[in-house]
Amino acid sequence: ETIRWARSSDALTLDPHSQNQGNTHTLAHHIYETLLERDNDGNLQPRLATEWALKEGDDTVWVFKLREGVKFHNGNDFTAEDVVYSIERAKSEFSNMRQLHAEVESVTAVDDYTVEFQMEGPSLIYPNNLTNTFIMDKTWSDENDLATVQDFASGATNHAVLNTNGTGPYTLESREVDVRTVLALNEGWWGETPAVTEIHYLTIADAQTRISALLSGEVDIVQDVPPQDIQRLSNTEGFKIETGPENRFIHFGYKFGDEPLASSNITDSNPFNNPLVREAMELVLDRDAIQQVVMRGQSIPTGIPNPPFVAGWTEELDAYPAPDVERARELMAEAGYPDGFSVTLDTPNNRYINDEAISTAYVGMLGQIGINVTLASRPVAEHSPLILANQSDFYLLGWGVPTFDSAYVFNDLVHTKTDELGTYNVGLYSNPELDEKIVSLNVESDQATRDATVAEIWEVVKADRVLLPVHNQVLAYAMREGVTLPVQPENQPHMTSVTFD
Amino acid sequence: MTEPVLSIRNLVVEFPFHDETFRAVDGVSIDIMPGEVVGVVGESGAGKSMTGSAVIGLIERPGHIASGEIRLKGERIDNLPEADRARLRGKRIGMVFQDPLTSLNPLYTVGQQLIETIRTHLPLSEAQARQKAIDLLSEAGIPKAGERIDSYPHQFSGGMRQRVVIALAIAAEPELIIADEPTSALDVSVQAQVIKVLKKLCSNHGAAVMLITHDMGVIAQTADRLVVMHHGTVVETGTVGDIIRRPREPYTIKLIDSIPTIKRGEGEIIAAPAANDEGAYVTVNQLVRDFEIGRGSFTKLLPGKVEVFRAVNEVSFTIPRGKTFGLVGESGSGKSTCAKMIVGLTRPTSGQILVDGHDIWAGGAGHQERRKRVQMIFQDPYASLNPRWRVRDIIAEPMRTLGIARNRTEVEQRVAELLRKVRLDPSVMRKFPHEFSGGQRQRIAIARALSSQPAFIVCDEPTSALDVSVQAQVLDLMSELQAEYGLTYLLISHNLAVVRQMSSAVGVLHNGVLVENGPTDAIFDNPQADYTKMLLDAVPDISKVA
Amino acid sequence: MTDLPHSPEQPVPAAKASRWKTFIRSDIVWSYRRSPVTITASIVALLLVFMAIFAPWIAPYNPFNPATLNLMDGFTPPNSNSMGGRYFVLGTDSQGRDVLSTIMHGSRVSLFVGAMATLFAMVMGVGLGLVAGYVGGIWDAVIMRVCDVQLSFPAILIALLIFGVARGIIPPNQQEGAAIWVLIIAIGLANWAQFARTVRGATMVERQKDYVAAARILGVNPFIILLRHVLPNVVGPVLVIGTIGLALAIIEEATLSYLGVGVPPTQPSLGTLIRIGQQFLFSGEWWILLFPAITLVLLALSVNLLGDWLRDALNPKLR
Amino acid sequence: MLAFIARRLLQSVIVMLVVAFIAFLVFRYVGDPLANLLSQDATMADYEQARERLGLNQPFYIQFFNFVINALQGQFGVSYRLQQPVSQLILERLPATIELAVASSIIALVFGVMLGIYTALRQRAFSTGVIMTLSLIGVSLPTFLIGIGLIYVFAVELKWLPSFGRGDVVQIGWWRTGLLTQSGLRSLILPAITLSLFQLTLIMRLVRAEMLEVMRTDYIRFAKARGLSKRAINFGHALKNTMVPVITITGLQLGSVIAFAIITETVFQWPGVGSLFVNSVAAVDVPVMAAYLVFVALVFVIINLVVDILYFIVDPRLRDGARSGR
Ligand SMILES: Nc1ncnc2c1ncn2[C@@H]1O[C@H](COP(=O)(O)OP(=O)(O)OP(=O)(O)O)[C@@H](O)[C@H]1O
Ligand SMILES: Nc1ncnc2c1ncn2[C@@H]1O[C@H](COP(=O)(O)OP(=O)(O)OP(=O)(O)O)[C@@H](O)[C@H]1O
Ligand SMILES: [Mg+2]
Ligand SMILES: [Mg+2]
Ligand code: NI
Repeated sequence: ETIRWARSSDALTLDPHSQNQGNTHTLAHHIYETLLERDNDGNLQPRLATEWALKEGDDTVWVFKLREGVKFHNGNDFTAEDVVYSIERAKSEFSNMRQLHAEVESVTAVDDYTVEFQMEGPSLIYPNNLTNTFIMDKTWSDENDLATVQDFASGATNHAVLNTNGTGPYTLESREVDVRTVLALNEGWWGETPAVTEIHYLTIADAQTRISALLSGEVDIVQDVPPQDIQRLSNTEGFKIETGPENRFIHFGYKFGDEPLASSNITDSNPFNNPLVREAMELVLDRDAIQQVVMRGQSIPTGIPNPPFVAGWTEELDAYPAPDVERARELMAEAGYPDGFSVTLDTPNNRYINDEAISTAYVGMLGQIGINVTLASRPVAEHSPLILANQSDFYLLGWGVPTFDSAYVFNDLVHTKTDELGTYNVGLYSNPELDEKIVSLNVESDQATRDATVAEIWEVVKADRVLLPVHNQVLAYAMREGVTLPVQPENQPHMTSVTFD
Repeated sequence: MTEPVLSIRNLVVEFPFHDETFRAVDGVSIDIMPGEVVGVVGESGAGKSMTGSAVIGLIERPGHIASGEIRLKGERIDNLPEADRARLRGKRIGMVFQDPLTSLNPLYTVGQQLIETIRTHLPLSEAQARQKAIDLLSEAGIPKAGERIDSYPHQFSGGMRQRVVIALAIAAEPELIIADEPTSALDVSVQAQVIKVLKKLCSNHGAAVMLITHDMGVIAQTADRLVVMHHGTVVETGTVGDIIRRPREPYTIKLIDSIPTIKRGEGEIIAAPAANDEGAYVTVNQLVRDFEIGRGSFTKLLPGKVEVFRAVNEVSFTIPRGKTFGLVGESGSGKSTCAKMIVGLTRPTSGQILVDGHDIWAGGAGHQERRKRVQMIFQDPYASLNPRWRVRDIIAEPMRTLGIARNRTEVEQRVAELLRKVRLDPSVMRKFPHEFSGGQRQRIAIARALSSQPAFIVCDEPTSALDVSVQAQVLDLMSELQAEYGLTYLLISHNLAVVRQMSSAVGVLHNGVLVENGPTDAIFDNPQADYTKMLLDAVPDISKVA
Repeated sequence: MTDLPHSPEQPVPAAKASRWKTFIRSDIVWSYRRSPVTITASIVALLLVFMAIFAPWIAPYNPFNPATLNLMDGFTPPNSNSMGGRYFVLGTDSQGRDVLSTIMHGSRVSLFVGAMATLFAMVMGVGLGLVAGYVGGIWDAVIMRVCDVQLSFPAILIALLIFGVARGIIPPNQQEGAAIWVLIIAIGLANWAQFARTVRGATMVERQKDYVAAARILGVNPFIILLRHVLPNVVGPVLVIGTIGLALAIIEEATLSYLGVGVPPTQPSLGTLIRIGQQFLFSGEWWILLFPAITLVLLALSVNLLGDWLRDALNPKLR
Repeated sequence: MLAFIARRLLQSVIVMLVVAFIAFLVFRYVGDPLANLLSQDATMADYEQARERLGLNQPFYIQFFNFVINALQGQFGVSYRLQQPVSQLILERLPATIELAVASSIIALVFGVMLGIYTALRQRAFSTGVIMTLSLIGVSLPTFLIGIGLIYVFAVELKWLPSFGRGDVVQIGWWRTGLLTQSGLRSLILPAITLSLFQLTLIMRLVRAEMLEVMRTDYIRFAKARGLSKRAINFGHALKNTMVPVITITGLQLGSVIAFAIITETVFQWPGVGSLFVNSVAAVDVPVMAAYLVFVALVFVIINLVVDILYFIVDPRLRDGARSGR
């Protein structure tokens, strides 16, 4: 059956290694395949690889057994050399997937269906990084001169941007960028024949138009459903909603250090640097109210900047204090800011679900303890450079954890900002002790020790309130009655999982 | 007794205003016999045009005929439904409006407009209509009508256009033609031709004509009978000769009296020479002015050949102190351009203007001198007064700008004094220009000109926007002031009678060239240049009737 | 009475006491009193303006003071009590703000932005139009070409771009304070050309008039001539474009808000309210969109109607 | 005439350069394209490197120079967001926008002129008042609200018309048209109406004002005095004379219809250059934005040229005017 599937923006490119971006991967997953994939509960599952393990006696080598009898859309056989070629391509200069394979020293084909990855050191969590690295056909790629990944800056595009040759369940029929992509069933796919035999993948940027299209029966499945429409849609005859947690949390961050804030009326000290202030700020953050009103129930409030899917998450960490404005006021007074202070909160307005509304709500809450917040709301294209340049005193940010491992969070958000690490440590939090532990995670070879270190780091992060988490996002897909598409925690649904009643 | 073509009885036209009604025509009765030309005269606003509009049924909203009746060949037409009235227009009543420039639709050729009109009224084929159109045009005096018929109105001169308008009005051979100021937008020379055409056409077609004008000269030449209107009523009717020779009503007397004549008469006022005559006060030397044409301002930046039109060509003359120099010539001959150069509004291309020995375009001191000594009075008194300013500020501006008087009370005193000079009550200084009549406005303009205590005033058509009666007053005032202050005037006018009355010397401009220049009497009585002769011949003269 | 001819306008006695009477009897007032639509429009406009100006004093709540907001009041339907027990005539929005109060404060922001932007456009357009019309030549050519360029881009696009530039120039922590001014300048810059064109045309007509020549003969400074002589005579059409421009500016502000570059969401304008409200079109909370939208339409409509009337009233030919 | 066109073309080049410059200047400030280009886990070093590759760290004038040189060759680079040559993207999207713009211009023109004439001729009728007031409501509502409202009523509630997109398209050469299929035509209705509403109001009011003005001229009075029929006067004489200003404004408006389409296209997900632009703004896709602005300027320039030529056709005075200058 044909499925008409709409979401807010299109895949950026069809070159599978050019962009490390959710929408792009989602489409690619239907055409290309990866060695491993993640099921709807976030667990790793075999795909083109059937087995994977550390090499006996050498914990710096990962061995992958490949699926046999798989063919590319053009009829070529899938073998180990394709994997070697693809991983090397993903590691090459213009690839955006490079970072994920930084620790791979070399990839070798042991035989036609076995591949060995030589890592730079012990790398326990490396298989997590393979879920979005797609395997291309070496022969086809060479024929079409695809050795270099598409480099947007050079002004040249390559054959792979609009043409595909994967092993996936669907083949590309036609593509009108930003408008419509049509995929047809790959009859020779190795997996179980899916119910969906044709996909019309549509881009509808405007949320209201997207919902209208569903309501008027012009599409079957809509991704990126605004929370406020969920209730209504699920109550509307003929439509239903599938919801599920996403592997992404939303948090506020603030500036650490003694330097006075640029946007504050307090010019001799940095109030955020005072733990009491941070505590007070957490005490006025009414996560449940935000969940109920702003998110319409479509979020999972959390006390830790780490989604439940990720290793290292615990229930205690996830707990958060009940709001207590009185106590917060006392803390403010204790901290020396009985009258509060003023500051600017930078928020994106087109990146996360209700991002601006969450910020607006928190501005109101902070007002109750005298923190007078000016809200600066910007499109993400402006918000992003601002926080990357550490120019924000106080900001909202969301963070997905594609590797499902805590280290991913630590590396970018907690580690002291350097060229390689702490890229999004906008508050410039710096704790050398933690830094050491974070770095050790990447080379630790013993799982138990590693888990213990992760737990230790989380203790400190929570105690220091390095970040002020609000909630984990909840994904919602809307569809017409008679179709079911389960939620995928990385928001990369597979049409192969669609069932019809 | 034959039946009159048009018979108007007790016509009343009203304009309802917010809370009162205004009677533009108040009980007018006129009869016009077949083949007769009846002139309707009267001051501006007397209700002449309104009477004409009422006859043809085109009174503009909210005006309407309040009472009275209009009969065409005995048949009552004023109460016909609009559709029936529309059928009369063009077919039985033709109309000629004052302005030929605006009466023709600029987007259609003359032929199209003629053929359209002809075919609306007469059952002719396209080709027949075209032939008739050509005939009409030649009859109206358009040479080579067959060739010109496909021209657009803008390709015709003003006089030709007016003839086209007349041709259009008579296209369907109407029984009655209403001509509302058919010549007042035209030059004297053209005016004479148009009148001739109109008259000829009437006699050929036997139509009755109602000729509306304020120009007694035109009436004298054309009309059989005369109707004098004033304030919406008819004050006097009779044959032209009768009324001109023996006007009975005071208003008519005044009207006739105030017509200047180019013949030297008893009432001639030549300004008394000023105390001492030191020769030339103003010297204009080889004045030239070129205009670039055919290029937009943007493309001026580009190199390329510039087409030049020479509007003023080596004009030279002098004016002695305290005298008036008259400059005459047809429209477009360069009179105003000369004036503008003399007062410093337009820079001459070459040549020199000396006022009291200072070259006014030399910059520096000359410039300063000019600002003090030279002033100008403009044609349209309303346009020359800033409508948003009070009279006091208007008159005071030169004093303030030139630093003659600065303090408030002093300024006010002077303004009051000037207003008294021009015979206005000083209390009017708080009013705005629109609260005055045309004559009063021109007095204010004169007061403003005097305010900078000039010695030399350039008057560009100072009275042509005014009624004959007012014209006389303004001219009187100018003469008195000249006598009082020893002013020197440059008087520009196309009205030869005015020039004759006012100036001691005259220059005749033709196509930018000064074709003749000398004492007034010499030129008027004994013109040398052909152009001057033609100009003088063309002037209609009421004394011919008398 | 025969000594002087009578101009169409009968001289009016200059008695001071009658000035009010003169005004009342003037054409403008007369045409106003004759037009029920205009009377209604002006009453509506006045009410809205009054509401906007006095919003801080008459609005039931202060939606701009975050400290008084309770998120739990959110989504209260009109004419009912919230979960927190407070009563809201027109309901509350997603942040628990009273819709009536946000509308009042929002109109205040919208009117302020609209009025200031129009003023800005007016000053700039009139200034440049005067110069272009009076000086002519190369200045005229340049200014008019700039006008063409600007008219070729829709106001929204221009405002969008200017907004972007301002964002880049102003340091981030001052941006919010400046946002409203940036918006004003952006909309103003997007609309000046209309004024410039009109004024240029009118100036070219006025420039030819003899009263300007009279001033030039005196050697009055051209700047003074422009300011004191020409300007007062070209303001008529400017006022008309101004009223219509005001309505346009208000709508432009709304559209910019829709595109996400409007005023800060904590101090929403009518446009921002509509942008926020339209998210709830399908979710049943119609009042969040409807009331601000009605207000915007009423405001724009009444101002437009007034502008229309003014245009006709000032144009004697159309009477 | 030729000289005239040459002159206009020269002006146009200047206009285009200015636009390109402004466009370019503006882009330095609309945000950082890298925010969308690089993945979440890119390092600061990656950012530096990407900046260098994009040439974003070069001095402004060099960037502009390169831009102009490339633009002259029709090269606008590759879209950051969609990774395709911009010229190709724009060409692909152009037919959609043009069809939408033309359809709505036709609606605006036909109804605008008709209603304008009607309201001018029935100056005092009650229906005129209603039309005039209704037309004001048209401009008092922001376009996006009208669009959403139409979708809600006609697509969601009544299910008469599609809510988004272009429907089925047919490829004719490089032109992809929606005008030849039923679904394509049905899809066109709502966006075209939305887009035309503003222009319609404007044209209607303009025609009305011009008509009223023209109806008072002497030549109309004289035409009446000549006894011409009402129809000949209203449609032959009056309407033709209103055409010059109407053409000017309509021409300008046609340009802005294309540009205004950005909002309509966004609301209706119309796959034209407007929605391409809006999506590009959000993603700071500088090459697309620059190309779009230059494109709009080009459209404007062409329209202006056509308008000027139309003048010549409509108004005989101008035909000679160019020669005599007076
Ligand atoms: N449309 C109008 N509305 C109001 N009053 C008008 C209108 N047209 C003319 N009038 C008035 O009607 C009166 C008669 O006007 P009419 O045009 O008949 O004068 P006229 O004798 O033709 O004068 P002129 O010699 O200046 O043409 C004048 O007082 C004039 O002000
Ligand atoms: N600014 C200008 N640019 C181009 N040509 C001009 C300009 N001013 C005047 N002319 C031309 O110069 C010639 C002389 O004009 P001028 O105004 O001096 O005539 P005039 O004798 O005053 O005529 P009238 O009696 O109609 O006022 C005319 O052909 C006119 O078209
Ligand atoms: Mg008259
Ligand atoms: Mg002149
Ligand atoms: Ni009198």
